Amino acid sequence: MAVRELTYVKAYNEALHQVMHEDESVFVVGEDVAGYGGVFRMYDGLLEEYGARRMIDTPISEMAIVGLGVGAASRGLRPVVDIMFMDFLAVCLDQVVNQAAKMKFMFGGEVRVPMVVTVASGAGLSAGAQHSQSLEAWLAHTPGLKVAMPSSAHDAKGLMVSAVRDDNPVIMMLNKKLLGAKGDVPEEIYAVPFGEAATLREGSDVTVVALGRMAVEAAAAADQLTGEGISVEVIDPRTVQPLDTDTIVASARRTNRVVVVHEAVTFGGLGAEIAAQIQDVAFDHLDAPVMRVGAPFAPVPFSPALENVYVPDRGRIADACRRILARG
Amino acid sequence: MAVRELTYVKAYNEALHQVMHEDESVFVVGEDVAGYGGVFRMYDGLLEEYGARRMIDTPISEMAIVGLGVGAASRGLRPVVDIMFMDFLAVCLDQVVNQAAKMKFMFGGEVRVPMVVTVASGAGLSAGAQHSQSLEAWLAHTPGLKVAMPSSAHDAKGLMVSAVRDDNPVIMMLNKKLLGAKGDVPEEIYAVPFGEAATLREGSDVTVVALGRMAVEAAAAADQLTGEGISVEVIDPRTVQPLDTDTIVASARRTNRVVVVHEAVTFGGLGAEIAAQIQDVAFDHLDAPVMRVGAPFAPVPFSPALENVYVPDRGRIADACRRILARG
Amino acid sequence: MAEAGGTATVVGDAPTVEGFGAEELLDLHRRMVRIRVFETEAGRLMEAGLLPGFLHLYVGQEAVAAGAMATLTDADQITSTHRGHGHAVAKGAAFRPMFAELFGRVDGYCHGRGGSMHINDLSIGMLGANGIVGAGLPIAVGAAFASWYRDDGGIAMTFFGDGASNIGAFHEAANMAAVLKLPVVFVCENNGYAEFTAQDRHMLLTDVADRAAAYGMPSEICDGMDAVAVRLACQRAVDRARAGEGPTLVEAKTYRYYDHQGVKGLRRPYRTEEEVEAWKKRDAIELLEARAAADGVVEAAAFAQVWEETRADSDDAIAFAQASPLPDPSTLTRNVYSD
Amino acid sequence: MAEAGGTATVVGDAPTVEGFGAEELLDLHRRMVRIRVFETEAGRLMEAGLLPGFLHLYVGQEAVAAGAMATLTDADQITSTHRGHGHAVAKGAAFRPMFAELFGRVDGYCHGRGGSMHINDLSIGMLGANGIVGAGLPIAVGAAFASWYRDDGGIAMTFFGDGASNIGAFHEAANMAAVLKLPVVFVCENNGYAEFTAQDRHMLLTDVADRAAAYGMPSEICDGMDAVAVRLACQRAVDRARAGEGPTLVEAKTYRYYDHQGVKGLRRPYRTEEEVEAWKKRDAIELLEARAAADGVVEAAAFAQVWEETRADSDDAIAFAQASPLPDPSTLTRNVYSD
Ligand SMILES: Cc1ncc(C[n+]2csc(CCOP(=O)(O)OP(=O)(O)O)c2C)c(N)n1
Ligand SMILES: Cc1ncc(C[n+]2csc(CCOP(=O)(O)OP(=O)(O)O)c2C)c(N)n1
Ligand SMILES: [Mg+2]
Ligand SMILES: [Mg+2]
Repeated sequence: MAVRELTYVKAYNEALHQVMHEDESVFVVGEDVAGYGGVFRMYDGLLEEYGARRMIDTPISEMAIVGLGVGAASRGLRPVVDIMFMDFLAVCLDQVVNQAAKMKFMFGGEVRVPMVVTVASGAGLSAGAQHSQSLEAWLAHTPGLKVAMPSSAHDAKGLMVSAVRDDNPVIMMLNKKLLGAKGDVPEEIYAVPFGEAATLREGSDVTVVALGRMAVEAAAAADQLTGEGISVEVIDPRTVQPLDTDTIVASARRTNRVVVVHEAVTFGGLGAEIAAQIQDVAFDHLDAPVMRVGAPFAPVPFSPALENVYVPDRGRIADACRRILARG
Repeated sequence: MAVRELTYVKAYNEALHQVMHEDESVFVVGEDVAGYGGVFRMYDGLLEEYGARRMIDTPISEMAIVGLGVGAASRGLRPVVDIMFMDFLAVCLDQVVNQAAKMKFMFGGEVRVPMVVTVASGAGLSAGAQHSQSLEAWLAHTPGLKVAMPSSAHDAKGLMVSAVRDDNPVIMMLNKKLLGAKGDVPEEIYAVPFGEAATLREGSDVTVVALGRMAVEAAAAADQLTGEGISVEVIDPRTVQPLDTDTIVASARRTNRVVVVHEAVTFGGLGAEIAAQIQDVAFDHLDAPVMRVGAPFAPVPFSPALENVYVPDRGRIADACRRILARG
Repeated sequence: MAEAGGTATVVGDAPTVEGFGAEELLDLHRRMVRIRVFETEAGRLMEAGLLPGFLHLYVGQEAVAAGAMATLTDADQITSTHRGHGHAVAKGAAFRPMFAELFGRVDGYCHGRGGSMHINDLSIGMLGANGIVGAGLPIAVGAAFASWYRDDGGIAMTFFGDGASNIGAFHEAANMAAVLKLPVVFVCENNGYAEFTAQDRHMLLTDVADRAAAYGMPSEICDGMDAVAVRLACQRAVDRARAGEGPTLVEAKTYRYYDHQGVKGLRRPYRTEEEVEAWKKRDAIELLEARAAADGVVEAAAFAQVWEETRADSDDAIAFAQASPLPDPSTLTRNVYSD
Repeated sequence: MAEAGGTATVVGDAPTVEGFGAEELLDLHRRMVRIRVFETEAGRLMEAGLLPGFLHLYVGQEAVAAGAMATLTDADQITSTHRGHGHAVAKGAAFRPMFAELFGRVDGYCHGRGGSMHINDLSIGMLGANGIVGAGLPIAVGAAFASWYRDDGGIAMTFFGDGASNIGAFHEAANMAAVLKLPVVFVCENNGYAEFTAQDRHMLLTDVADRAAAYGMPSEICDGMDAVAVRLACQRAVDRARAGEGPTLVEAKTYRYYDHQGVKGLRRPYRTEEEVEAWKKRDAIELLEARAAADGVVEAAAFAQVWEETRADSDDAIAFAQASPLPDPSTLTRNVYSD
């Protein structure tokens, strides 16, 4: 299989080119996705290739955009709904959590809602408090939704292919700071299955479970710590709903020490869910409490001077590993 | 101080009568809150006593209702915004989480947003998937918000008094199934401070931390278990943001076993946050993993036959206590 | 029909049954009677404490669902509201699974998972009632989009109340449908109240239809107590949609006889007995029966038979529903996801 | 002014400066020039890579903010948008804390916490820019409610774009203000585009003002390149608000010279150079200077002095901002809550 380097955003874009070619029921709807190709260039070339029937520009009406997706999906189409910044989910959450997520269950099972909602998440670009959030904790807490958080170009493509083929509403979180990150991507279409974590580094001293872009930082921290003789296993769940608890727990049982990392604020973040599950099933294997590394309890600050310390990075992750190992 | 029995909803209503008398800047806005007194009778008598200037009926426009509260609060008034069912926060969440919650921080500190958003939460009334949710996990994960979950008539009044006097946006979660529950309530105005848990039962074998209505179930389970010679300590955090970790941890250090209970689905619920904190700071004191009791990962079902097993109750809580004690 | 913006009022001077044969009249009549009987029985069962949960009854508004649904096929899609039984019944939903759902039984349309506010039947294009005011509108726009995308000739129709016309989702859905020129009909059932708030206290306009102009959308007002008038107005809108001319807003002036929720008025009076009685004098079913009899198009016996058959159907369905088993708790977490 | 529903178009045939004295003209001129200089400099700094984050520049639309703000006092409240610098400057915000905020420094209006999209100054009634399209509208309705509640004679004015008129929050806020008859003025800055989507692709109406009728709200259209016309139209709306006659929608037809974000057009062209040039021929500042000179109300020297003073102020502020310290990380979690 031919593999070459692509950026994360181009890999996502290639997934769309290929699934739209493969399945005529796939279409894209959102603000400036067609004529402009998306504000992050996620949809470049799709209008030219698939035309205005399958690439729909809309007014600024997120509730109606997602609702259009819900209605079209319930009729058997496969909408890819673009909501630009994840923070904007707050203006259309009803259609996501009360309609799309619950429809199948509360209708009695007949309906399917194969919709993908793509959002750009994450901090680090001085975009401010309303354009930088990581809200996966809200969505993973909502039965009926699936949530993907690719950390590489390879997964951006593979998870998107799975998301579009999935018969459930899927939130596809693309990390803004990773859009230009390059990685090896196979040319042909392939799917990265949901609920299967990736082990980015194998190690024996401590396990770091890191979400989205934090997986990249964790891998860097692991490489750095190798030099200090610390062997770190890095696990990227890739999807947080479903969550691959088995892989995480198996690793915890081997290393006996776990650090969980995400961009979202620590309090109430998914790090808590992962920590709670680990201590529950691997209680007797833990030599130290599961440690959480996340953002402090504050909105995302604008000034780089503050944002740089707000968002966790390889340095803070490495420190956490050293601290958890320092503990008896 | 004269104390008498009042229902939970009347206690909340009395708090409003008294704070509106005490502070002329307090007003109530929402759908059918004035002329009808609220669909749950929360606002009975307030129109008669305080008039149409301070009791505002609105169109069905939740985004504008909360926005009106945000704007009025930023100008120094103290709005009490009624959003009826907690599930409806999904149609107005932007004004709650992106505006009210973040305004002070992102504006640089000058502004204050002393707004209360009252919602009826919880399952058990066959109200269906869109009228029964407990979404405290979303809100407690949002820096800038405070979240109160009264479990008794006494706290419904005392926490509401604190909520209205607080200079921050507060989400006041009234449990639908507790509205008619009676309890002793002092006549005069009093405040139950935020961030101070209540110990409903003292015990030495196991600690049960239970949110909202689950605290009532936990107390009942504790009384039942006393008969079996099991001594259960029951802690009701009363507010989940801020969360009284000290009281919870102190109890965990004494009993060495903790069960956390809430109505919300277990995955991603605040039980995870509480469990994560306990294992972090009381690791060496735990004889067993922190156990979580919550709803299964599904929307709230309509049929009582399903809803009764969906929502945790005293029976499931008692079982959890027995199981955690059975463990070595 | 009015041009984009303008609205043609036909309330009061409703067309007679001229041009409508016995078959069409009996069709409208049957749809209305089925709603009336179903809702009256549901109300009775609730008063008797036999039904769990909330119940928003449609009694009084039958002409709207009947007239509107008479213009659709099973391939056409509708989205409904919290007050959705009438729409489901008029679209062709069966009594047995409807009553079974109200009782929370396995044979219900949602197998007991949804309840009154989530009744749906994909086989007849009923995309569901909805517990969130206004939420059905964008979904209908999506269903219309699917027909446009597939060019399958189908259309979507969405029902909403006067109160719902104040929520953001209505605004966004109407504008989206207009801009994309989708085959959807917005039917506003203006019964004068949003819960317990009279229309003049939740909007300054008399006619919700006037809001269509904000989207460059044509609109029409019809007598919501006259099934024939509703059918004629909706037919014009449906024809436009099928012809690819885009969405239309049809406002039907109607009234609910029962309380917002349940049957009897609770607590504070928010409307007068006189007002209720005045509307009942123009009862849609009586109006149709009287007119048809006067014009001699349909014999009284035919109408009587409809009532009889419907009551029998309802009695059978209630018995069926009460005999239907409760859902098995071990199946609780089924159908959260499709696999 | 037009009755509820109707709209009075005055675009093109703008009133001359008659009736406006030198003081008023220079006031409008100064507000516009301050915006033009601030935004041009901000754009230059961004191009030079000196500013973090996004930058939505107001250049081209100066007449709207200047004309509108000239009708308000510091006690009146405004809410703004992602394109908010112009509103802040015209309302009286100082250059030093504005530039300092763009640089993310402690002396910024948000002490470096907010950035371009959250600049605010409560002391002059600037309730903040906003990163969420449409979110400022309900907040302004709340600010107007506070003035109504206290009967303090104040009003609120909220700015939004053509694109924002399609979002639910606009609909809900407008209807709420109309029903509660609150003292608020809705100023739509119609620059013909929502990001890269032309108006005719996001709505079917030519005039956003026509949407006011849906709320029983009067509206007026004015030439958004003519500060005098904007001031006159806004004054009529402000007078209505202060007189307790409720909200008004004022639509100003205008244009942004720079790209949606930043200065230079990115990637795909979505509008023609000809279109941009055509609008620049009607530049608001040149228009005012030429007219005033022609009518002999203000001497060229006076205008020149405004430019000079403003440039000096800007140079000083940029130096101040760059010298301002970065926020101390140890203060990161301050002001999340009020105590
Ligand atoms: C978003 C939302 N807000 C409020 C409610 C509560 N509610 C249910 S029905 C209703 C009134 C609806 O009025 P209208 O649209 O006129 O329909 P009608 O009840 O008159 O048929 C309200 C406020 C809700 N279900 N959803
Ligand atoms: C709810 C929401 N949706 C989308 C965006 C992204 N966005 C920022 S500005 C903008 C266009 C706004 O157009 P308009 O209201 O006409 O204002 P203009 O930019 O022309 O001044 C969009 C879509 C946003 N910030 N918030
Ligand atoms: Mg109504
Ligand atoms: Mg614009």
